Amino acid sequence: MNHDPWIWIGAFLTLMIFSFLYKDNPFYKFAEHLFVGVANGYYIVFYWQNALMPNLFEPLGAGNLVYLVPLLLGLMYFARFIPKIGWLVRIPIGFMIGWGAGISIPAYFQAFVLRQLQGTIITPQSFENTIDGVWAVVILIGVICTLVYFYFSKEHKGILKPVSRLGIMFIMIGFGASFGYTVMARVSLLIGRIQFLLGPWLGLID
Amino acid sequence: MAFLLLIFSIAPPTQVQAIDKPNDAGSAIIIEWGFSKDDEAIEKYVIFRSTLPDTMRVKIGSIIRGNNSFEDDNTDDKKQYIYIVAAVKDDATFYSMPSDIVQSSPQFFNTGRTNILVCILVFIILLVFFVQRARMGKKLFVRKIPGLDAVEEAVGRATEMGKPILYVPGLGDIDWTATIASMNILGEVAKKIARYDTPIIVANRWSVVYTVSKEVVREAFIEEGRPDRFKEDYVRYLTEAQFGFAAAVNGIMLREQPATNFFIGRFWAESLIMAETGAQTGAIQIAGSDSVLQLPFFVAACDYTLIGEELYAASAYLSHEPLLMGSLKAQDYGKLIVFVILILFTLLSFFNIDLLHLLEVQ
Amino acid sequence: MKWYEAISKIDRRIIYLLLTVFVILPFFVPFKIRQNIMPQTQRLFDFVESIPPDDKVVMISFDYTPQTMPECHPMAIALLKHCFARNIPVLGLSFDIQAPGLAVEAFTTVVNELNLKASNYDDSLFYGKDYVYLGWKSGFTAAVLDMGESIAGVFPRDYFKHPVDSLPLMQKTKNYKDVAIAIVLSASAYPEYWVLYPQSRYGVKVGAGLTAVMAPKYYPFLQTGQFSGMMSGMKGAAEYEHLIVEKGYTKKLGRAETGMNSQSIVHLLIITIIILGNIGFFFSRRDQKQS
Amino acid sequence: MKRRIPLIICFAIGILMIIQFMIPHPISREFGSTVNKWYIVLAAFALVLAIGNLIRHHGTKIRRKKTNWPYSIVTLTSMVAMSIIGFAGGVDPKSLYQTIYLNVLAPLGSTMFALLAYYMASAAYRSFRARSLEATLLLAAAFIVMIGFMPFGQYISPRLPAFAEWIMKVPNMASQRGIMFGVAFGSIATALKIILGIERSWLGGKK
Repeated sequence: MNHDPWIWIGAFLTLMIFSFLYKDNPFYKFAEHLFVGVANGYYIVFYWQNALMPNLFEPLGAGNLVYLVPLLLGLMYFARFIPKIGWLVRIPIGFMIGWGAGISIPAYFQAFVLRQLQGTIITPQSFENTIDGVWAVVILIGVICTLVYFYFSKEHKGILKPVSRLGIMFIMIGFGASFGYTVMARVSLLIGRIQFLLGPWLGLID
Repeated sequence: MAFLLLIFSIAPPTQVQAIDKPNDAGSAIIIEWGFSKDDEAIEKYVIFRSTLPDTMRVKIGSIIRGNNSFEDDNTDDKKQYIYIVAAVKDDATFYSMPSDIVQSSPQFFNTGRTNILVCILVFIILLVFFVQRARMGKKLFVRKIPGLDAVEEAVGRATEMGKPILYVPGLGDIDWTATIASMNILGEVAKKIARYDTPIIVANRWSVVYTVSKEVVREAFIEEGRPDRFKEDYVRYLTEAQFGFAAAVNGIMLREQPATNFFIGRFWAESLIMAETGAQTGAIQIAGSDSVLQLPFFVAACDYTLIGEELYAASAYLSHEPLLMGSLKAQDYGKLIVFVILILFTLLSFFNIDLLHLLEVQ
Repeated sequence: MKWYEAISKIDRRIIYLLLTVFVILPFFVPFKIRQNIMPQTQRLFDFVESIPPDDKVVMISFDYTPQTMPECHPMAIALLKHCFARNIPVLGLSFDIQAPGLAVEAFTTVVNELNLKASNYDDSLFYGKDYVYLGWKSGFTAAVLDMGESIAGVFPRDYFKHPVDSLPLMQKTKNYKDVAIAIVLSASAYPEYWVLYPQSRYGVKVGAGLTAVMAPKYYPFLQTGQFSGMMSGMKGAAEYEHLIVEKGYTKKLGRAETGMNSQSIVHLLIITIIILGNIGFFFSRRDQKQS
Repeated sequence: MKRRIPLIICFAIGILMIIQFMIPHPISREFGSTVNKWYIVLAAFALVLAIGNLIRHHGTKIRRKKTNWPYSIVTLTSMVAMSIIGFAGGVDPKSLYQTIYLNVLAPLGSTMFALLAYYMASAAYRSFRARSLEATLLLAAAFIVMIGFMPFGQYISPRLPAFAEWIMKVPNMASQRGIMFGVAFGSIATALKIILGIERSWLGGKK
C-alpha cells in the first residue's frame, strides 16, 4: 500500500465517483460539489493569469489605450444590475455572437463543404483499384441519400421516399459502427482507473 | 583519387528562382531550383541568402535531396534579397548561380480563398431571396420533424407533473454555431414555459453562454408578458471543467428530478454520461446535436434526437416565423448545389475535365 | 415474471457489477489471446528492428496526457523495452505541458526493471549515455523545425537541467541526421505536423502511437508512406508488446495486453447482454401478438 | 436604440471576421488577433457574473437550509481555497495549485470519464433492440465492429476484421459526410441569420 497521501486522496475521490453507479449518495454528492468548487477556483486563477493579465492589464499598463474598448465592453456586463441601462448588456453579447457567427461561416465552408466535396467526388483515379472505385461509388450514393433525408421543404413522397429511407439506413449503420468503435476506445479509460486503484494505491499489481 | 573524382563530378543546382510568396502576410519568399544533375548522389540542398546592398552569404536552411523548393519565412518586406542554392555532399559544397533580386510583400486578397468568397456570396443571395419571398407572404412547406413536435408535449408533461425542465445548451462556447442555434431553441422553449409557469433549469458551462442564455430566457418571459415569473435561479452557471459539468448535471437530474431534459448544442464524450443518467431517472429526453460522434449515444439513450441539420431547422420549425422558414429553403438549395456539384464534377472528370482544384482552399 | 421478461429487464447494477469484475479479472487471472497483428504495428516494429544498434537514436515525443495514458503509456513502455533490448539509444521530448511527468515515469519504470536484471556494467542503462529526456518546449512548429539544424539549440538543457552538450549521447546526436525515427505518442494532431514540417524539410522518418479514437483519421498517412508505422489505441500497444515478447526481448505480459484481455471480455459481455435483451424482446413481442 | 446598437455591433463584427478570413495582409491579422484577445477578456468578465451566480445559488441554499445545503459549503469553501492557493502560492509546475490539479481534479475528471464504459453497456442493453429495420441495422453494425476489432474476431471468421473496417470506411464515412453537409448549411444559415439580424431571439424576439 502506498504512503503518499495524495494517492490516497485520488483513490478515495475515484471511489466516491464510482459509488454513483449504485445510486446517488453522500459520497458522490461530496465529490461532485468538491469537483465544481475546485475546478472553479482553478479557472478563476487561470483566467486571471492567462486572460486578464496578458490581454488586458499588461497592455493597458504599457499605455495601449485600445484596450480600453474590451474593458468598457466587459464592464457593460454589469449594467444588468442597474435597470435603467440594463440593455447595455446586449452590446458585449452582440459582439460575442457576431464574432462567433463571423468566424464560423468561412470555416464551415472550408472544412465541411469544400473539403468533403473533394473527398466524395469520384475521378478516374478512384478506379485504379477497381474494388476501391466501387466503394467510392457506394460512398457517393450514401452521401446523396443522406442529403435527401435532410431535405426539409419537400414532403418525402414519390422518389424521395425510398431515397431518404436509404439515407436513414446509412445513418443508422454509421451510428452503430461509431458506437461499437467507441466502446473499444472508452473501455480503456475504465481500465486506466482500475489500474490506478490496483497499482499505485493498493499495490496489488505492478 | 577516386574520392576526388566523385566530388568533382557533382553538378550544382540550376536556374534558381526566388519569388514573393503569393497570398500571404509578407515576410516570405519561395525559392525554387532545377535539380542538380547528380541529385541522386548528393545529401541535401543548402539555401543561402544575401541581403542587399551587403553581399555576405548567410545560410538560412537546408532540405534533403529530391526537393526543389524552399520557403524562407523570415524576410523583411523592406529589404531586397538574392538567393543561392548549393548541393552538398559530405563536406563539399557546390553553389548555383544567384537568383534575381527579390523582395517580399503582403497581399490584400487571398486568391486561394476566392472559392469561399463565391460560396458565401451565393448563399447570402439565396438566403436573402427566400427571406424576401417569405416576407411577401409566400407560404413554405416544412416536413415533419418528430423531435420538434415532441417539444410541446415534453413541456406539457413537466407542467402536469409540477416538475422542472432541464435545458443543457451543449458544452460548446458561443463560437460553435450549434450553441447559437441552441440559444434560439431555448428562446422558444422558454416562451412556452413562461406561459405554463413551469420552472426551468438552464445549466451552463461557459461564462459567455451563461450571460447569453440568461438574456434569452429573461427576454422570452418579458415577451410573453410574464417578467415577474422569471427567477434568477433559472439560469445557472456550473463549471468550465468538462466532466465537472457532467457530474453537476447528474446531480441536478437526480436531486431536482426534472420531468424533461433537453440536451441541445455541441457535445463531446460527456454526452452519454448525462443522457444515460437522465434515462435512469425516467425523464423524457430530447437531444439535438451536430456532433457526429455523439449522435449514436443520444439516439440510444434519448426519446427524440435531432440529427445534425435538424437542430438548425428547429428555431424556424418551432416559431413558424416566415422569415426563419425562408432560410430553411436556402439551406435546401445549398444541399441541392452540393448534389449537382458531386454529380457534375464526377462526370466531367471522366471526360478528362478535372475541376477538383476549384475546391482547393489555401 | 417469465424468464424472457427477466432477461430483458436485468437491473443495470448487475450489469455494472459484471462489467467491473470482467475488467479486473485479467489482472489476476492472466490468459493469452493470440493477437492478430495489424500491418501498421508490424511495420513500426520491423522498422525499429532494422535500426543498427549503438548508432542513431530513436526519438520519442511524449505528447499524451493523464486521460489518454491507458492507451499511450503502454506504447511508450513497449517501445523503450524494444529499443533498450536492441541497444538503441532513446531521446525523449514533449510538446504537451502535461506530458513530462508521464515521460519520466515511463523511463524510470523501464530502466529500473532492466537494470535490476543487468548482470554487469555493459548491460546496465545510464542516463546521458543510453537515454536522455529533453523535457517540454512550447512553440511546437518552430521547435521541430529548428531541431533540423541543432537539437541543442532548441533544448540547451535537458529536463533535469544538465547542459545538453555535457551528455555523451547528445554529443553524437546533433540534429535529425542522427535520428533513425521520430515516434510521436499523442491523442491530438501532432503526428500530422511532424509529417508536414520536419519530414518534408529534413526527411525524418515518422512513426505514431495514437488513441483509438484518433487513429482512423491517419490511415492515409500510412498508405502514402509518410508514417513508417503506427500503433492505434490499446490494441496497437498490445500488439507491439506481443511482438517484443515473441522476439524474446522480454517475458512479461505488458499492461496493454492485460488491458486488451479486459476489453475483449467486456466486449463479449456487452454483446451477450444485447443478445439476451433481444431474445427477451422477441418472445415478449410474440406474446403480445398472440394476445 | 436598445435593439439597433447591439444589432449593428453584431453585424459589423460578424462581417469583419468574414472579411478578415479573406485578407492575408498583416493589418488584417493584427485585427484578427486583437479581436480574439478581446473575446478572451470579455469571457473573463463574464466569468465574474457566472461565478457570482454560482455563489448566489449556493449561498441561498445555505441560508435557507434547503435540502443538501451542507454540500454547498463544500463547493464554496473549496472554490475560495483553490483561488487563494493559486493566487498566493503561484502556478509553477511544483506548486500546490498544480499538485491539487493533478491529484484532485485529474482523478475526478478521469473517473467521470470512465463511467462512460458502464453507461455504454447499459444504454446498449436497454435500447439496442431489433424493433425495426433501421434499429436492426444499427445493432448489426455495432456488433460487427465490436467483434471485428477485437482479437477474438478472427476466430469467428478470418474475414470479420476486414468487414468491420469496411463498415467504418464505407457506409459510416458516407453517412458522416452526408450529415456534415447538412450541418454545414444549417450552421452557415444560422450564423448568417444572426449577422443579418433575421434571427434575434437573444434580443427577445421580433419586436
